[in-house]
Amino acid sequence: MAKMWINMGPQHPMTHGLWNLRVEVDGETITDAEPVIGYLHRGWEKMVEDRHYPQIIPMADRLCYGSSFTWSHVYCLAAEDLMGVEVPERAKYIRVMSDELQRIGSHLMWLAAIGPDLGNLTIFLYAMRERELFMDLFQSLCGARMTYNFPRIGGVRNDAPPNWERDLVRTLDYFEKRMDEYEDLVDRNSVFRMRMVDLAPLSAKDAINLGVTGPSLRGSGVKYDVRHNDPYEIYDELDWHMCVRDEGDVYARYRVRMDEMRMSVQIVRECLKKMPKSGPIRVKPPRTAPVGTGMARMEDPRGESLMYIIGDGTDKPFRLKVRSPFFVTLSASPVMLRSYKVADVPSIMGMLDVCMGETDR
Amino acid sequence: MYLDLWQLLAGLVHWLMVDIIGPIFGWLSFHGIEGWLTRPETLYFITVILVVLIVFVVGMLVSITLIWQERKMLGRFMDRRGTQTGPIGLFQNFADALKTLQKEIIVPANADKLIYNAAPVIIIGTSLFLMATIPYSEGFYASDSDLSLILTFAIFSIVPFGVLLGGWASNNKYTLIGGMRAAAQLISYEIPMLLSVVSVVILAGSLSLNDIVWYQQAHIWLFIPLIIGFIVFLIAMVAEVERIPFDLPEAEAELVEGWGTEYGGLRFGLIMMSEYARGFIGSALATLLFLGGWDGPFKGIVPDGLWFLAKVFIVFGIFIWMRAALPRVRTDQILAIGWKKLLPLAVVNIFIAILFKTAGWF
Amino acid sequence: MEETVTYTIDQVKSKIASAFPTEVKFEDKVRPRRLFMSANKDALLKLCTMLKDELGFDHCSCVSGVDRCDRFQSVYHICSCSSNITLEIVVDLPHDNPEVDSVTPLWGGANWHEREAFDMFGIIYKGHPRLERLLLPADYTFFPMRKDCETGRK
Amino acid sequence: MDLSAYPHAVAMSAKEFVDWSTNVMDDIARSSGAKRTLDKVAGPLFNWGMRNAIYPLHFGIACCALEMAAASGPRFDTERYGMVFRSSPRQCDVLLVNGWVTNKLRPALRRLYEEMPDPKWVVAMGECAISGGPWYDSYNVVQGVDTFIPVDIYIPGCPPRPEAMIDGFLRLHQKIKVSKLGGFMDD
Repeated sequence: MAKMWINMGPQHPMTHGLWNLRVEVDGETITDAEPVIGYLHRGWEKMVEDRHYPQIIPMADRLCYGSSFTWSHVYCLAAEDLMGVEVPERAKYIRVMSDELQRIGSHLMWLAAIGPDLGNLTIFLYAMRERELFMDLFQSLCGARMTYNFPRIGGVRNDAPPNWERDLVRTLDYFEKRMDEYEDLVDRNSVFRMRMVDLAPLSAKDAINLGVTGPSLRGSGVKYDVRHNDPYEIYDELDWHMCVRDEGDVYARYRVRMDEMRMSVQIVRECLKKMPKSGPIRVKPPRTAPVGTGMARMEDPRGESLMYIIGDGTDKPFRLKVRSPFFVTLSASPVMLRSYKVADVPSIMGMLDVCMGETDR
Repeated sequence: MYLDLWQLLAGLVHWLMVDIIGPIFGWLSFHGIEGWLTRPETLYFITVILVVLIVFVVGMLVSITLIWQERKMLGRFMDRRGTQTGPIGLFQNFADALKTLQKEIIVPANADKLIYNAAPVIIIGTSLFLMATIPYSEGFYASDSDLSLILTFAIFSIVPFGVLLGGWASNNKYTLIGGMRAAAQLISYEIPMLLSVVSVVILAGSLSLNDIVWYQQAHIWLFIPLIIGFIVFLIAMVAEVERIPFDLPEAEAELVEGWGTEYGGLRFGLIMMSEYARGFIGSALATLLFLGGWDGPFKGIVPDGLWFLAKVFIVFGIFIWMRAALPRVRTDQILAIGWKKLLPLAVVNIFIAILFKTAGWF
Repeated sequence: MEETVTYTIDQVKSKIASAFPTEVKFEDKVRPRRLFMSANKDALLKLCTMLKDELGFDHCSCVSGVDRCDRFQSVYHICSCSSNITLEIVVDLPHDNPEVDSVTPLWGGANWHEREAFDMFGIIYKGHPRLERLLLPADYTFFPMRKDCETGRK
Repeated sequence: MDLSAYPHAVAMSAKEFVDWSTNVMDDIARSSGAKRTLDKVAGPLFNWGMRNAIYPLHFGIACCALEMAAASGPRFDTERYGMVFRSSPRQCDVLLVNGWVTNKLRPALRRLYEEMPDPKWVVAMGECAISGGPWYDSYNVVQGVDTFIPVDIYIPGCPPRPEAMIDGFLRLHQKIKVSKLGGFMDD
């Protein structure tokens, strides 16, 4: 067959969102690739210039619906940096715990998505089953399944409901057992390993130069985690370690995410132990922001997220720039895709954890 | 205990024609018609039509039940309930069929219309044709040729041709790649499959499916001596009927719906149907060749056909289990498995069969 | 990985100040692990080359465009994985001719950020491998993030 | 001789003959009441089949796509209602618009709708698809999917829960039932 360009998307089972991957194939081998994005672009950054500071929190939730908490969190961090607000201790713990729960939920969504990518629907359903448990936890904490509107500038909206911690511990216990089940299903399955090992390796140098962050970067052996390198909230007081693999291939990225889920469980357990039992959960932020800039970085489930706010003394931000991790990771995807097979496209792209809402903004 | 379909229907037709309808025409003084109706050729013709009809209906019912089995079993493997339409979800397939009947028929504007329309006919026709060669029990079959095994596999391997034609004629890049994959995969898995069947033929000494089952009834179920061949046959059969982990031609993740992307409505429904019909034929062949066909304990009480169907459902259950547990392999890997693993194993299996035959153990 | 040299904020600051005495101005805002500065647009590429090659700033986190009404700004957030420092470099660009050197040859991660800034503000990054519309349809004629671009239902 | 009474006596092309015979058969079926009877008997059956085998398009746009995925998960399991997500629009009945539609997406979505065979339905899931939702002042978001394709069912919520989505589909069942689709008296 001659070379031809194939449009994978906007409607394609591989996309997990809405984008278009143009691949040039020679028979079954990919010779070039070009992601086309912007199908979800709604002008988020322009719209928030017309919103008051607290009104942006629910908008930030809808940046990435897979991990909405982390996005409203990073927005609150940036706004607090701009306004100079100090968050109470208990609120920090609640935020970190929610962050980690959201990370598990998001990674479960990713795990669910790679199942059909690799051709197995069972993982999808197993991961969705456990994701519901974490959604239930969020539901009792925030009242919503996906878009929480929970953090506030200067704290969180409400305290944990009674018995929430008990439910949390139960869920985590149950979930750890289920993690073993996933590893039985995937890691000990030679066909899965056949599809993932030695696929699309990315060297540490390339990965960091291309701006790849998060689990995909740590899968390439770079020890870089914003929670560790630039700790926010209370991460420097907690006892945890980064999950790094050296291989750099798809399997390493998979392993890093699976390890991160276990690590998140450990962090949540530790938070539960160290959390002050009572105390204020919110301070009142000023209505208007001072003239100046605020910036916050944090470790989103997909990588490093960054928000950069410019305040002009009014109650609306002058400019709010979002650095979305998958946006940059996606720009690196042609490097990973070249010289592999068409059948590898879903596994390589799915392993990067696609979220288009934050990418297109 | 078995039902001799041919004898039963021949008797029925004879009674109906010679004793009831014929005399009625005779009483009406249409003696020509009576004479024509009671001729043995007419009786045989009607019998053949009835037999084919019954075998076809039974085959389709079994295929539909396989779809239901897949949906329910897959649901259970995946920790959910599966379809619920009708009692325990049995009517879901009928709903699907009735729906596809009502859908608009779309032929893509740039498709090669003749071939686009002909490809499903080839696929569905050959899949249904296969039902004629499968014996359900000693007397329940549509045809019992001496060469039924060869006939079966010959028809079985026409489908990739139709898939390739359909994929090409749809004028879509996904279907083209899917069709190419189908051709490459099915051709390369034909060889290990046929080689593993050759070992059965060597031991049984016949090319008739009925004879092979009789041989197994008399001696031993062939999967015991030829376990390697059985495994090779099962794996190759999974590839032949395009099921996960070898469903590359319709790999949903990268090629939207594979070679059938452009087929909608009734054609889509019939293609789905024919896939499960092929699944049924595949499991039936595994049953007949290796698992003793309709052989089973309690021969006096349980009808033969039930043993056969039970084994078919068990073999298909293995296919479903594979689907629930395994992901899809890649194009290069599937060819590597076929040529580098299955082919040598199949050859080894033939040597084992020859060894057994010359040693005279079976 | 090869041996990693770590720098403190003061070391980074003094090195930059000695190499670029006039082009780079530091701001007096103090945050842990952060360094704020503004640079002349002509010195940007040299500054970035030095940052990458000598000081080990290997990760370009973000490139943002800002419309300050009278001028454009291109804001770079550059991190060092080994020293754990985040730099914020603000580059002022004239409103009528917003052109600046691209840092994509240095950090591949800046590629789409610069394309997005071009898409939204019309800032031209010289030396960018492919400066085209990224998020918006290719036939749009306006730059929506500019402050003078009225959009939406007000 | 009035040939119109004996149309078969006139030389006809094959197509004309087929048309003519179809019309004659249709007239006979209609005047004898056979068609009405068939409608009474088979219509509900076909309608039942249509209702219980709705295949939505596997097309995730935004937030609601995750709830769509959750609805097909073990807890909600839309396959109980015969809903199977298919990836090819040729094999689908329902276009589930689960998110905001941007100007860049609009032609693609319109084309997906055109590619689906009749009878087809459109379900707008979530505020964004219904009216633009939180992006009401965006320069790039189409304010409601019903501005360019006909929508049958609206499922409000931001995002709607999976129960709400299933409820929407059950309402679609009702809509199909009331529409008497599947009968032969379609004219």
